[in-house]
Amino acid sequence: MPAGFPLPWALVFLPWVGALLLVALPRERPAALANIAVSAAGFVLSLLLLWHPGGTQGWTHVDALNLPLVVLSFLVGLTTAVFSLGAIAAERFDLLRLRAYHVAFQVFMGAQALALLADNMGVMWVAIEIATLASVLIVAVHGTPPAIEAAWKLFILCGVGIALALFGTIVLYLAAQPFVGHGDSGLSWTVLHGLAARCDPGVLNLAFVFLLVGYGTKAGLVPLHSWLPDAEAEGPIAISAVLSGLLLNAALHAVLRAKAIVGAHPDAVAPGPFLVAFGLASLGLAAFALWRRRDARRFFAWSSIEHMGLAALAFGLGGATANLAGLLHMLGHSLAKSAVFFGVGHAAQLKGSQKVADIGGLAASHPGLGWALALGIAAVAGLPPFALFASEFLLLVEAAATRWWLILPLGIGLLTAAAAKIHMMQALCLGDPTPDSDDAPPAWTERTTLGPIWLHLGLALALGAALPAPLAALLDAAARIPG
Amino acid sequence: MTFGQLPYDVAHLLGGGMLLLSFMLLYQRRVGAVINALAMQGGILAAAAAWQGVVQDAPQLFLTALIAFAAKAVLIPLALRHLLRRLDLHRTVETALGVGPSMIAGVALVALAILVVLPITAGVRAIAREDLALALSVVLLGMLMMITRRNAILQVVGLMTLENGLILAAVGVAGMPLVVELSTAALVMMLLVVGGVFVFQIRERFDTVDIGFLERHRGESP
Amino acid sequence: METFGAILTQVLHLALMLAAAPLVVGVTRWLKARMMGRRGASPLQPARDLDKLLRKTPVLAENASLVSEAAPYAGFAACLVAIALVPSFARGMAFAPLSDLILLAGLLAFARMALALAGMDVGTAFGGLGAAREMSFAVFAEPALLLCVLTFAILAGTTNLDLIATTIRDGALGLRVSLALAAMAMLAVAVAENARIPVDNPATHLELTMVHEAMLLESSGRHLALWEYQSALRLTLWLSLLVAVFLPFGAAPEASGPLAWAAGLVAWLAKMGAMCLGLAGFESAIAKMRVFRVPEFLGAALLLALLAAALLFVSTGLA
Amino acid sequence: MALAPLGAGGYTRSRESPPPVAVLTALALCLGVLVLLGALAVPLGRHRQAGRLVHGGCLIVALGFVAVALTALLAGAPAEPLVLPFGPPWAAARLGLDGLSAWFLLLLGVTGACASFFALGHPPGPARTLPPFPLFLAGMALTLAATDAFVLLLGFELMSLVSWALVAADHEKPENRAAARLYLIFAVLAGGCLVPAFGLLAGNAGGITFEAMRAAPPEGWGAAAVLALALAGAGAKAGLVPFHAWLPLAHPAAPSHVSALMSGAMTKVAVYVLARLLLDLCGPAQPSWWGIPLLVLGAGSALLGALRANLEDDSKTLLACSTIENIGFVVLGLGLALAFRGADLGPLAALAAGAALLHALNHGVFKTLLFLVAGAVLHGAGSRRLDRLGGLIHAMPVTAGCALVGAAAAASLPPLSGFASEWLLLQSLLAGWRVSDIGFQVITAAAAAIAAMAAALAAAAMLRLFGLVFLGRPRSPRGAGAEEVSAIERGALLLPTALTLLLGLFPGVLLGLAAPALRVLTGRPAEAPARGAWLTAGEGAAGYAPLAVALLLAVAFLGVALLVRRRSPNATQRGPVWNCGFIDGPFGPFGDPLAQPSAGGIAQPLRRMLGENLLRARESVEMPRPGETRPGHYASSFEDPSGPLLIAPAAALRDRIAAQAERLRDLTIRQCLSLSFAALVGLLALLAWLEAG
Repeated sequence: MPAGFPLPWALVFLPWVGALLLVALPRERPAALANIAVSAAGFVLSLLLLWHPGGTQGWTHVDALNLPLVVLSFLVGLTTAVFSLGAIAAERFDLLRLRAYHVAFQVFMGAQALALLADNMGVMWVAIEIATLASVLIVAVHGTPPAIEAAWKLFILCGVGIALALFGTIVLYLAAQPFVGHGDSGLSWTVLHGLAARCDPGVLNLAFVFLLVGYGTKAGLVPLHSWLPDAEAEGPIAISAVLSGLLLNAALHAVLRAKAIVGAHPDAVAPGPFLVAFGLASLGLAAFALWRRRDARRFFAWSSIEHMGLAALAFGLGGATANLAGLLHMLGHSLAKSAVFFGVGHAAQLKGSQKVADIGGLAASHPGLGWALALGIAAVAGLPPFALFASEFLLLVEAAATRWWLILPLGIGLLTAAAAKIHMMQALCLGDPTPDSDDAPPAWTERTTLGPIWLHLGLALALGAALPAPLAALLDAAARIPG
Repeated sequence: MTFGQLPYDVAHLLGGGMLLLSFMLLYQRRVGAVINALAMQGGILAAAAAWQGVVQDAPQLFLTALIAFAAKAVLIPLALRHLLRRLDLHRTVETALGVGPSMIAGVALVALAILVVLPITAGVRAIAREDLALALSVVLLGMLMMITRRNAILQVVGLMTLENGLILAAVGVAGMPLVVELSTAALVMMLLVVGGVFVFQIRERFDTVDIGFLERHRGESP
Repeated sequence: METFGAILTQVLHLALMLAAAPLVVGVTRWLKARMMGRRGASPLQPARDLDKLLRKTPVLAENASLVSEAAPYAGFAACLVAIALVPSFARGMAFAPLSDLILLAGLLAFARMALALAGMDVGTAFGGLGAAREMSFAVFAEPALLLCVLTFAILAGTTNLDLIATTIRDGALGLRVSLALAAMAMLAVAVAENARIPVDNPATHLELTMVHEAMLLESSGRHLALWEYQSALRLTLWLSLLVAVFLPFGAAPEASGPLAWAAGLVAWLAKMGAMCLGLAGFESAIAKMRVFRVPEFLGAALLLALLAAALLFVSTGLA
Repeated sequence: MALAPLGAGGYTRSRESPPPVAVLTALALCLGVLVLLGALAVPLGRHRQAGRLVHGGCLIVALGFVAVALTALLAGAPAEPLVLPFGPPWAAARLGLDGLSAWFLLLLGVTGACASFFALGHPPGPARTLPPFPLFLAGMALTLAATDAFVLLLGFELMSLVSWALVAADHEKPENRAAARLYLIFAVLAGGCLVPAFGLLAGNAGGITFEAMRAAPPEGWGAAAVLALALAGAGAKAGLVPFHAWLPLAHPAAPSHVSALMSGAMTKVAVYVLARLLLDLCGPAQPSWWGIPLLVLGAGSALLGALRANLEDDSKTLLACSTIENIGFVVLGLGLALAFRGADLGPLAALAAGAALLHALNHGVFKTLLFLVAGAVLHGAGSRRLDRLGGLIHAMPVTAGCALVGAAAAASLPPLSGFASEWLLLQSLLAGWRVSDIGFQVITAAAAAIAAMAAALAAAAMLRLFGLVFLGRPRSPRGAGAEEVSAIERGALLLPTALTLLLGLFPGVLLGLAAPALRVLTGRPAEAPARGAWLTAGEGAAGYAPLAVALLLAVAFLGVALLVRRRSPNATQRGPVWNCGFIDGPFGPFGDPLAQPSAGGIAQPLRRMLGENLLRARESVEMPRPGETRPGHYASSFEDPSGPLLIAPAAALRDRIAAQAERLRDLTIRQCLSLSFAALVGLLALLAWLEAG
């Protein structure tokens, strides 16, 4: 790789070029395979980032914080592409929808990469907007009333949120304006981070509030979460994984960048407590809302809200330990949750319904899928040996060690949520199987489902229990960035 | 530049005008009049952008001004009128919160905006501080409009106002990079919202995407 | 010499107990008969019965298992070991270090379990009923007993029966309310453990009211003899336990000579006679109570014992 | 909390470990083998020989555990932990052993060996039960080998998760599903309480390693919070009242050899965590009132468990309830040890701690034996219900003999193992008055009474179990056709039987072995309460020599038998049962089963005397009128108080809150926007306020 090679931009544009290519492909299977190929190329390219020197390069910036997130995004993108090879077989898209689906998917991947890699807050904002528009398109692709309502909700709520985020970005520049000359550097995160200590605290506070509310909406933090369950439950089967696994991470990452800037100023209002409050609200609401779910995919969408809340809470606690917990939680949640969405999606296609009542006894009727799904749900519920156990352990220990009064709400929330997930796991996997639907997907789709699931679970296990030293050092470095 | 200088006074004047128009938007009882007010606000925004272009001699701001004028003062209002005629929507404003109360709420929001901006020290030049207060008020009023009005059109208008506030803030800050790009990107979203209203033929409210047969869904109504 | 004396006293004690057991039962019966105005059988009658039973051929039910045959011996052995530990006329017998009150309770529980197993072996209704009731009574008797032991442990600093008896005889403690309460509780436990009136009626012939006898309905010949003998042993054990703890006067001290032993023996016989008299009087004075009132009876004993211990906590101000 | 002290040297993943002690390497090897077995069992689960491979491997590894534990106990525990080449992202995982963990590892090894051995001869269950079994052993061993909070909880929760898979093994039965769900939820509750407990300790210590925590013991409210959390957490896994609701449901649901492991070893692992937290990590300086909660909960568990054991009709449920009772005894011992240590009565603390350790081991062994017996009976006679069994002593003599030994030990009869530890426990309870505090004295007196009552209840329960299952006549055709189990299973039953006898005869030796563990628990080099073959108490004033007692009993038995047979030589005759002349109708091969005492009938006295007050027991008899021909009906039932008092209210509260949460969900887009707007305005107002103030 030549020294000056703009690897980040390559990561952004590869999927977009791929999108153009996918427009041209009319037929289903070739398109799906091409989709896989593009995603695979993107993944390989993203692996090169591990050897990237890092640092700012034009509008982009690579550091320990966004690097694992980017690699994870492309990994999940690849597995999702593989899964959707089997999934779209049952979706029965017409040509137009098929193209829309693939194009939007790749556009989304590119925007996701840009949102994570952007150094310029303005560019990051544009990227997240593009990602939002793409996700709106994907969610709406079915064209059924529920899908359209979900997409519309996503569009309006996130649109307003993003507008607020833009205002925050502008105010952020306003804070830095006295110290930076004209030119793009005024919106560069690295520059702002460096300048923050000299900026005016009032402006920084204002900027943080708007960025928090704006990007927090995309991160699905209560009470800004309303769009999330419908969007993740009504979109195409394969997309839920991406929405909950990647989009949320990008948004939370943006919030973290903002927190890093504001936190760098001694006199500014401490950003931590805001995040803790949002995190507790998300955990509390989601933990109890989980008990009323009759729709499997909505259930896990709500659990995404809960996990985002936990991550936000961890980052709110601040300090390297808690940040590590938060980061670990983000990564582990992406892996485990997308694995579960693969499993649940496939089960929903097998049973022809995503109501919990219609899915049951998977362990008896489809042992492979059933036990894999059970394991995945256990991972999402924070049971060992997966990454979420490690992160929740670290979070709880840190909370008890530094802010003992958090133990009670945190413990109750975690316990309630975990109990709900255990209920769901047994409802879906154990007991007497429900009948499959007549137009169940062909048998080979089970392979395209189980492969990704096991891959994700294996990685989640490695992340939680056996992380190679260099990666651990990387996470360590990342944990020190948000402050 | 400080108080009592022409560039500042003009900019301030324009900002104030936009705020005033936001209040007018809240005050109107007929949809048609609301759309007119929106068009005027768009015009003023364009003017403000242009003026800032002159002051900061930043040519790209003229581009922003041009786009703003074309889209917000001309295109979108026309589109909304057309929508109004074609879908023969209610011509009267339906409020979730009465006009009077919403005016009061608006005043409170402006007060809040000033309170928030007040502690900003003179380290930032006064112009920015004032403009920030104005822009923030416009943004908040726009959002207030979105949640206190029931007609889809009016909610779109609220969103537009919100976005106007954003652009006002953006152009107000001297030397803001990527102004054009950002404002355009924001505009694209607005256009898409309007487009969405067209496509889904949202007659009454955002929250009844009225494709005739759509029941209140929200997932798991048993 | 001393060890020899210890061993000798132990052997004598064992022989004495084996000989005395049938007599104690006989005497009690005779006294009861007298008090009720009957002539009553000779005190030796139980011994004669045992001998006769031994000579009879035992009959077992077809489906009786090894339990029915082994249990009598096991129960008897347990009672024998237990009674070997309770000092009678002399202190410091060979097994004195072993004579721990908790172990004593354990051995009695062992014998009780053997009896209950034998009762359930054939699977008859009465056997099961008797076994269930016997075990249920123990549930209330054992805590009361343990609390009495607690009282002694606080006073004497040990649960070793020999040491307790010595401490109390040396009168280092004087007369104590708590000892009196403990005595009451222990008497109640003794009554229950030996299936005497008012808990159970050893002379009943109505199966439905049986507890102890109900478990013996199926045994005959030498098995029955062993059961009868061991219940006699248990009665003797309890009486001499009460004597040893609460009326320890006159017993021969450790490492003393035959004369002291003789004196101790006389004293012991006198005290046992008194106990039999008391028992007979008690039994002929009151009537058997309903089975499900027994817990109240023993619960009262439990409370008395607890009270005794609590009084000690307060009085001796163990700080 | 500073990051660096987290784990071994924080992020500097110190790979340069000291030359690892052979013992720990062996332990790590055993763990590796178990994980490997678990992984292997997945692909070849359906293979015929898979069961042999997995269980054989587990047997060998369990024996390895025994060897490791004995080495650590005799040759002294390794000083340096073994640093593994992997671990959580913030530190490398470490394995270590000290006296306490070695003692419980010994227990785990023994029970694991017995259970695996039995499973070897048992007909193979469904394939899905194979992979979790080795992992279950591994999880427990990992918990014991942990030297920091993370590894401990990792093992702890792993143990729970895989054993959930075993409880849910035949999930076709709804009651099993419910049991599994409750089981896993309580496991999560345990974790959710233990993590903050460790967190509070770590807050003082600035690290999650045990040595750091030991160095900075908690004080005041923090310490009290740790006590409460530890009791709730470890208690929920050990089945301590009031967190016991899951235990009588979950233990019977699993395959018998797994139930044996769960009752024999897993609950003890929870007890180990409790002891580790309260007696070791919280430091020796805690006040003596710390013992009181443990005393109360322990006594409550002992009483409730023993009483329930007398009312259950299912053999395995009965055994599970008796497990609750014995856990209560162990916790009683630990509580007394805490109290005595707080009042620095060193020897008494050693006595109580010794009682706890010894009883943990003894119960582990004889409960394993009894569960295996239940499994053998289920295999041989086809049922677990007491009312379907009976008279098995004729068909299954070996099983019956082993069961008799186990039952006698569980009934704490001398000279068996149960009595030895019971003796120590009662002795330490009787010494409770030495703590000069009237409240504590009264509580110990009450606890002593309850302990004695529980022991008697246990005896009644064990008589009921053995009498109904093995004595009397068969109660069902299947039971009548019962036959003895395979040779391997018999061997697997004889192994723990022999151990029960040995442990009963040589408790002094064992206590000598447990000296390192006692040192950990009492915080000072403590002399074990034993002299040679004697158990001693009260400065040696009281003693118990099981060997001598056993000899006396044997001599007396033989002597009596000899003499009596000389006096009455005639051989026994067989005749029809007398039964006071009652003759039941000709009812198949084995008279009328209804003419025998039933499970409910045997339970009746205790149900009326205690059950009606403590367990809300009800019984109803409906007699046909004179002249009616229909049979009479007798029904009895009881309700564990933890259901209506603890679980039901929690569920109700949860549902009420969930119902409220729903109102936020069902919003129109405009209302959702209002939410966001409210959040924004609220934050801005907060900001203004903060900046103003």
